[in-house]
Amino acid sequence: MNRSLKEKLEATFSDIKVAAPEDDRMVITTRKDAVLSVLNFLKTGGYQHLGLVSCVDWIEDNEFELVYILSAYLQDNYEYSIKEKTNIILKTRISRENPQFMTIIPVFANAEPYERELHELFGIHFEGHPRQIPLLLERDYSIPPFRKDFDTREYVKEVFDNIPVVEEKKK
Amino acid sequence: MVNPVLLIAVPLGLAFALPLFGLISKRIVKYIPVVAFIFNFALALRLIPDVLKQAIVVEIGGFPPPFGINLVAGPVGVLFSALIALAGLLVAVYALAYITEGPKEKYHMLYLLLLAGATGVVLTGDIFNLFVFFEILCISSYALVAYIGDRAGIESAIKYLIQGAVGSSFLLIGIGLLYGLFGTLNMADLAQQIESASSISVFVPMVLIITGLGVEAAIFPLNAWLPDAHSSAPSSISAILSGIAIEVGLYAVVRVLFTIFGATNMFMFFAFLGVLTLLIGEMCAFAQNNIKRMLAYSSIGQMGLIVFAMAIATSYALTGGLFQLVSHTLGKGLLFLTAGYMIYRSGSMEISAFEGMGKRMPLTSLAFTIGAFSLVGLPPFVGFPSKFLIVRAALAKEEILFTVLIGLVLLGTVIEGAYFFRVVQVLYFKKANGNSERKDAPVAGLIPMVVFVAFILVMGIYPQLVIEVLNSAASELLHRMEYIRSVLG
Amino acid sequence: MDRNQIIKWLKAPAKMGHKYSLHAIYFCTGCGIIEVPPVITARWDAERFGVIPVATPRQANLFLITGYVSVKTLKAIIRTYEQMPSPKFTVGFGSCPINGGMYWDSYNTIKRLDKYIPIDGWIAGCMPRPEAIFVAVTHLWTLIDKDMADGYKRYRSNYHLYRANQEQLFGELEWPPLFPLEDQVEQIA
Amino acid sequence: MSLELLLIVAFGGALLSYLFGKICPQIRDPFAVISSVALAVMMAFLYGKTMESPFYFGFLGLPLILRTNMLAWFFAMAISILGALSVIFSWDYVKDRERTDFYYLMLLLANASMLGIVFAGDFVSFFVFWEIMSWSTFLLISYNRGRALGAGMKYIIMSIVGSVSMLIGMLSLYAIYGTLHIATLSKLVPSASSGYLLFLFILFGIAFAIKNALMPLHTWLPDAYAESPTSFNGVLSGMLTRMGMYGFLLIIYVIVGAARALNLGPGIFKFNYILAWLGAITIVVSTFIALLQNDAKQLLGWSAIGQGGYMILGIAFGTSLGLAGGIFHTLNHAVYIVLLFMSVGAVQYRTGGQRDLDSLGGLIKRMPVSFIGALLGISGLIGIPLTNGFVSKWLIYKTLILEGHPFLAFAALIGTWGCILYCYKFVHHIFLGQLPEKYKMVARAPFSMQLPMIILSLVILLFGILPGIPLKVINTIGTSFGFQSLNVTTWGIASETGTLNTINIFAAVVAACVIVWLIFKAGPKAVPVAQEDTYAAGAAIPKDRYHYTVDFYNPLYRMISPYFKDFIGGFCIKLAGWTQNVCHGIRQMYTGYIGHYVMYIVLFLALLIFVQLKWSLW
Amino acid sequence: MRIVEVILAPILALLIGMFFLGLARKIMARIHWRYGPPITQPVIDVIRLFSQKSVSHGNMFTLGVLFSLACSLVLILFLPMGKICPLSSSGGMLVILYVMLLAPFGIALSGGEAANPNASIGISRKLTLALGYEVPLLVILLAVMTHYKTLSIVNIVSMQQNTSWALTSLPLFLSGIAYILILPAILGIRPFEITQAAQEISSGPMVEYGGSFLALATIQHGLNLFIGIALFVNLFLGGAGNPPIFFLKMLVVFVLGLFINAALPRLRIEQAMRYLWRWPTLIAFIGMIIVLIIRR
Repeated sequence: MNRSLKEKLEATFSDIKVAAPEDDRMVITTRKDAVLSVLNFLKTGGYQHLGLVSCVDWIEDNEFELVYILSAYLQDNYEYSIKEKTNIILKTRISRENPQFMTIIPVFANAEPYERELHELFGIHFEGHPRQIPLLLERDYSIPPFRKDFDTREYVKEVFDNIPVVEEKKK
Repeated sequence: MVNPVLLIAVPLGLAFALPLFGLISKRIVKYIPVVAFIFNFALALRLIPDVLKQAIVVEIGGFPPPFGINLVAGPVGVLFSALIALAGLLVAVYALAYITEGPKEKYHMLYLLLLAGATGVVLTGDIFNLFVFFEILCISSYALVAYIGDRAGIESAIKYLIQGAVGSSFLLIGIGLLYGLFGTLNMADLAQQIESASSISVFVPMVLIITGLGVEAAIFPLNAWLPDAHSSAPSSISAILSGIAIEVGLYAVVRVLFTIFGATNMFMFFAFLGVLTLLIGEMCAFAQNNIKRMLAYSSIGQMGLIVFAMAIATSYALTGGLFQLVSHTLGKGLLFLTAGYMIYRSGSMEISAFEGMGKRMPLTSLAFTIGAFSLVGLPPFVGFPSKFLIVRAALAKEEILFTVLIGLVLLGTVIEGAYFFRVVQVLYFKKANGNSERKDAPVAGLIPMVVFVAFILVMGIYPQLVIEVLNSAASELLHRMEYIRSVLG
Repeated sequence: MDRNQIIKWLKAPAKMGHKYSLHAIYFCTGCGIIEVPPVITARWDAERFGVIPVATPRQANLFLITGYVSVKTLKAIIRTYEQMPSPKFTVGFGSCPINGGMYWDSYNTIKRLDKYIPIDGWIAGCMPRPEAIFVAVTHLWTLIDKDMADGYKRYRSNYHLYRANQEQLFGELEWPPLFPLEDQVEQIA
Repeated sequence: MSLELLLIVAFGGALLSYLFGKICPQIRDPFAVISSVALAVMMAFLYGKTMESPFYFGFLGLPLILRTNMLAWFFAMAISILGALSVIFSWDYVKDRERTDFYYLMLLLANASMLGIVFAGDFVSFFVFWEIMSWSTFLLISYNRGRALGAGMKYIIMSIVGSVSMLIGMLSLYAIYGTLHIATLSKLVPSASSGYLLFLFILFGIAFAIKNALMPLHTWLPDAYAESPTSFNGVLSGMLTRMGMYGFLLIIYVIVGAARALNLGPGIFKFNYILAWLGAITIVVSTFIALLQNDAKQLLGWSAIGQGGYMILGIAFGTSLGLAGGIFHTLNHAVYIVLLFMSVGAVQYRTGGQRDLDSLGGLIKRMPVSFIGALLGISGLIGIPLTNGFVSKWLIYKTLILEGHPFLAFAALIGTWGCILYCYKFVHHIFLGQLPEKYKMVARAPFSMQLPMIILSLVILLFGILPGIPLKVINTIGTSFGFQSLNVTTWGIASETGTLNTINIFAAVVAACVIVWLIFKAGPKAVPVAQEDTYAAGAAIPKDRYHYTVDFYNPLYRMISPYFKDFIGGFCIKLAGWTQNVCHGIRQMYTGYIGHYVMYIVLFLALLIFVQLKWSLW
Repeated sequence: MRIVEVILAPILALLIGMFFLGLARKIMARIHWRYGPPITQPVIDVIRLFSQKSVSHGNMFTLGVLFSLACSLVLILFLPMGKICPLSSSGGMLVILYVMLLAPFGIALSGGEAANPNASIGISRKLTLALGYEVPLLVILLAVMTHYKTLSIVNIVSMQQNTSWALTSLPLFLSGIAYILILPAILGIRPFEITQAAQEISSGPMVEYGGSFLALATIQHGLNLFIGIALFVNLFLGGAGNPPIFFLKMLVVFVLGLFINAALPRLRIEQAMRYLWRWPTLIAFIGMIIVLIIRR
């Protein structure tokens, strides 16, 4: 496991927990406002590639958990890169009532569609995001569909089943 | 039969009488040159018909020709004096409204002296007398160039003075050598005895005289004073300098070459020199963006063309050369007069400052355009028949060399067309920034322009009007023997 | 297959023409499109029956809606259907267009396709095999023969209903209605 | 109906319209139109007359003579008709622009001077009218300020070079033969030595090649066509550029006589070979450069250069068929290039001066008449069988093939195919495809613009289907040059080596169209649909971004653009820059320091004396 | 007799064209190791298309298709088919050359009106390809015309009757080879199918052609096949005394050509242009030079 990166992280950042559930994955949990600095640190440390930005809806703790998955492109010529691949999973918690978070486009430009999707499906607003417009869905939803409290069956009954079948007029 | 001497005497007399008139009342002073040249022009026109038949020889002080000073009023002389009178008159009328500040009597006196000297050079039959009148002409033009008291004016006047002085000294030395050799100063007598002397002893005075006169006639290496002098003189004076002074210098060179020395073998050299002057003049004009310097260089170019025409030395060529000289006087005079008011209106001599002048001063711009088109040699204007005659003469020689030379000459015309059309485009096709309301030149300025344009158009469309005077003038220059016989009898 | 009977050709050329020259538009709507390439290539060769894929709706008269239809794809399907020249037939592939299939409770897929565009034939199965497609084609022949494949006529006569359903689903539509809506009400097919 | 009266009406009309413009502007336009139409009608009465009369004696002992024969009448007729149509066209085009009096004066002056050139009986009046035409065109090209000044300057310098070389040629004729009267010259000149004839052809050739935009001397044309006002373009491109052709005809066929003129010079470098190969190169190179342009008028300019090559090919071989082809092509080209410029003008008038091909589109829906004009114009330009372009090209190809010059014929045919590509690009970018948002409410072209277009379109079809009408006139021109006449029938030319029969083609095409229309009518009626309802794989049409125009023939561009840049244009600009530097260099000689000036004088003196002493040259 | 010929020739050409289209699809299927549609499938398609109510984008859209089909019909009147040659004496090869360009030009105009970039890209490819194959084609035709010193195609055919076929005669052998190399490009089949590439630009200019327009376009494509091959047979294979032998020769040429080209993938337009302007043009120029040498 990347011993040196773990110590380095704990040394530089105060409120940070670094765990390694499996040999090729390292889970880092930080506070909301430390995310950008950690991402910058990791990026300069060789983890150039932002794999995915996703979100977990902890409805009981009334929180969203944003998950950033990073991996290293170039194996050999970086300080913390090791022979076997390590994916980093950075987690942070934000409140569920008014889901606000700052965008990470200045650090990883390719986060733009991911954040747009999160905005559409979870209703998280990212300040500084250039285009928070609908990406996948056609209709607008009262509760963003991916949230746990969104009842799909109810929605289907209310939207699709109300549309009448086109009866053929009997000649 | 009125005596040609009056042509010189009247302006000379009035020039010296001018301060007296000045005492009586300041205002009438500026009308005196106008009166003088009306008289001169009328007299010259009167003389032309009977001069065509037989040249009038006038003895001054009763001494017969080889001894006393005499005037020879042949077709050439009368033609030139008519031209001088016409240009002088028009520029004098122009000066009524143009010359407002500065010592006006001095201006008018020097103006009269200058033109009297010019007429004298043209009419005299005696080389020393030629030198005297030549000096009058030069000195009064030095003074007039410095008329505007600014730094550029004085500096270029001094340059002109130094070069003129060098030239005149060579001229004097040449005349002295000739006098030492032949003991006579009369042109006809000199022409008679010239064959008897050895070639080198005649060659040195000839070269000295030609260089001396050449300085004034703006031939290539000698004309370095011209651009500064013409551009810093007041426009009316630069019109006279370009229109009359250079032509008279050129007349003197031609007279000396053709009648006195009859140096036919020098013509090839002068042909090359003419083409060289033309090309250099046109190229320098192309590289200018100050309007008056451009016109000055273009005068050098035109002089080169006339020298080339004279150097072909056939009757067509000389007629063409003289016609080109007349058309240059008219064209260049008109251009300088119009440029004067345009500079006055736009405040600077840069061509870029003339943008949209076609809207602000329509008549003046139209006159400028006609003058430009005439100098380039476009058909309905006087430049076309003169260039037509020169090209015909060059090609009539049927030598490869002359075809090549006329090719170069016409290359010069292309460059000339380029820079004149560039100015016409600036006048008409550029938007006028700043005040663009219509305010044309004053009436006194417009009259000479209209008369020039009239002459250009009339002579352009109907050249027969002037052609027989030119033919007889050409034949007088060509046939030395008649000249000698007519003077010495 | 009565393709070679000349009398039939002379009696009803249009019907016979439609039967034996079904140009299917090559428009992949859902997961079913993976079945179409084997159908048109060497092993099952749909060209034997005159069925070839064509690039644009203008040139087609058969529209295969293969697999589930998401809300966004429905817009493209409606526009393509309306761009096809008038005697046109649609065949729904698999169970999803019939009643939503395994996405019966998904918020983003259409449950019954024939609420929005008329369907002439259905092929059941969660991705029917190529033989099923040929069964559908032959079934379509019989429908054409009996003039029952009149999806385009139904669309023409009940256009205001279809249009209403579409607007109910999408809100305001970008393209103008295909047929003028006002004289629809008393229009008999 | 003497010629002097004609010229007085022409020049008088110009000056009077200028004065009327000053006094009361509203009667200037009708007056201009009436005077030019009257001129055209008077010209028609001159058919068949050949007369000659001196009209002015005052010029340096040389009588200025006006004469007319079939060739002069043919060109004069074309000039006056196209001039009248252009004046009608510019009625609306120039209505609300500034300085319209100046515009009308120069337009009518250009027309009048062209008539003067054609009727000139001797070289002095030919040269005088040629110069007036040059500087009136110069003033008109630089009419709309800005970039037009550069174009005007380029034009005037090249035309001065041309007229200067013509002046030398003309005066060498005068020096040797003592007269400039064309009729007597045509008797004397053929007997001249071939060296002198070559010298003459070079000089006159330069002047006429510049005006006719043959390849190495063509650089002025694209900018002049692009920058001059479009209504003047009709006159400029129609007949003004073809004065070069008239000049070539005059020199080769009238003055020197075809037999003597065309096989001048040794073996392969015969004059007609050089002329033909220049024409062929002009066609190919300018056609491919026209492909690369995306400014409508530049494109038409380059195509005009190309078509000039066809005319030269026609007259280069001195056979009666080739001559007929060359002259007929001159007329045809004039007709359809004027039509094309008028359609561009109409589009510019309605879209506020837009001539960039990439930002137009779909105007067929708003301006159908201009589209029909453009369509017939390009079909004439390509030479589609039922148009006049086809007949003249057929004649030219027939001469080339039967004279045994397959490579020249190949170059000409390639020119036609390149012409199809850029003609289609021209029509597609302006009229077909998606109509942009901002031109949705564009109105039709005004009637004064549509009338000339309709007339010219009918002329294209008429001469295409019944070529006999113009060919009969051209045949008389051919016989006047001493060729045996072709048996011209109303529908084409019948000869054993291949007859052209346009009536059969016309009948066949009409029959085929009727049959196909009937088949089409059998099927159900097609439903008209808006431009938004087109295939976009089910997606909505993006506004204003669904019209493919930029880099239209991209693969072709990549293959030909390195070879078909305008090298000669680049060379001319370098030459201008070089002369500028040389001039500045020479001006440095006048250093402004008096010591140098005096040194010059003394050096001059010393040099003279030294040379005399050393070699005693003088 | 001429009237019969004028009516008979287009009908024959139409039938042969349709037969060629059906044959092409059948052979292509057989090469793909599948049964393929019946030979009469194109006729069925045409009947079906005529019964569909299509869409028109404006007058030029309609007229363009009609004009191009009419020009193809007119062109057939100029081509001798065995003894039948209705309009032999009104213009000869040059008219054929020029009318040959009318069909693509008509389709281009109507495609342009369809306001669809796919159509415009298709047309720009079609015209570039036309320029591509015209370069060698023109050299070949000029070589034939200069060799036989005549403009009319009927003379060329009759000259070949008494002497040997042009293909086998020494000077024109290379020109014949060059013609064969560019034949697929003229016909617009397999390797040069760039203009109607269904996958890339959804069948190019025909993207908006509905019912009867598509029918006319298919007929025009059939006629195009007929014209391309008939020209080759007339110029190089001596163009037979009576029609049946003429059609036999055409069949042989078509089938052989089809076998070669069915195996080739579709070329990109740059590759097609580079190919067309390199080998066939070289061979054609050499052929021309040989003709000139022999002619001197």
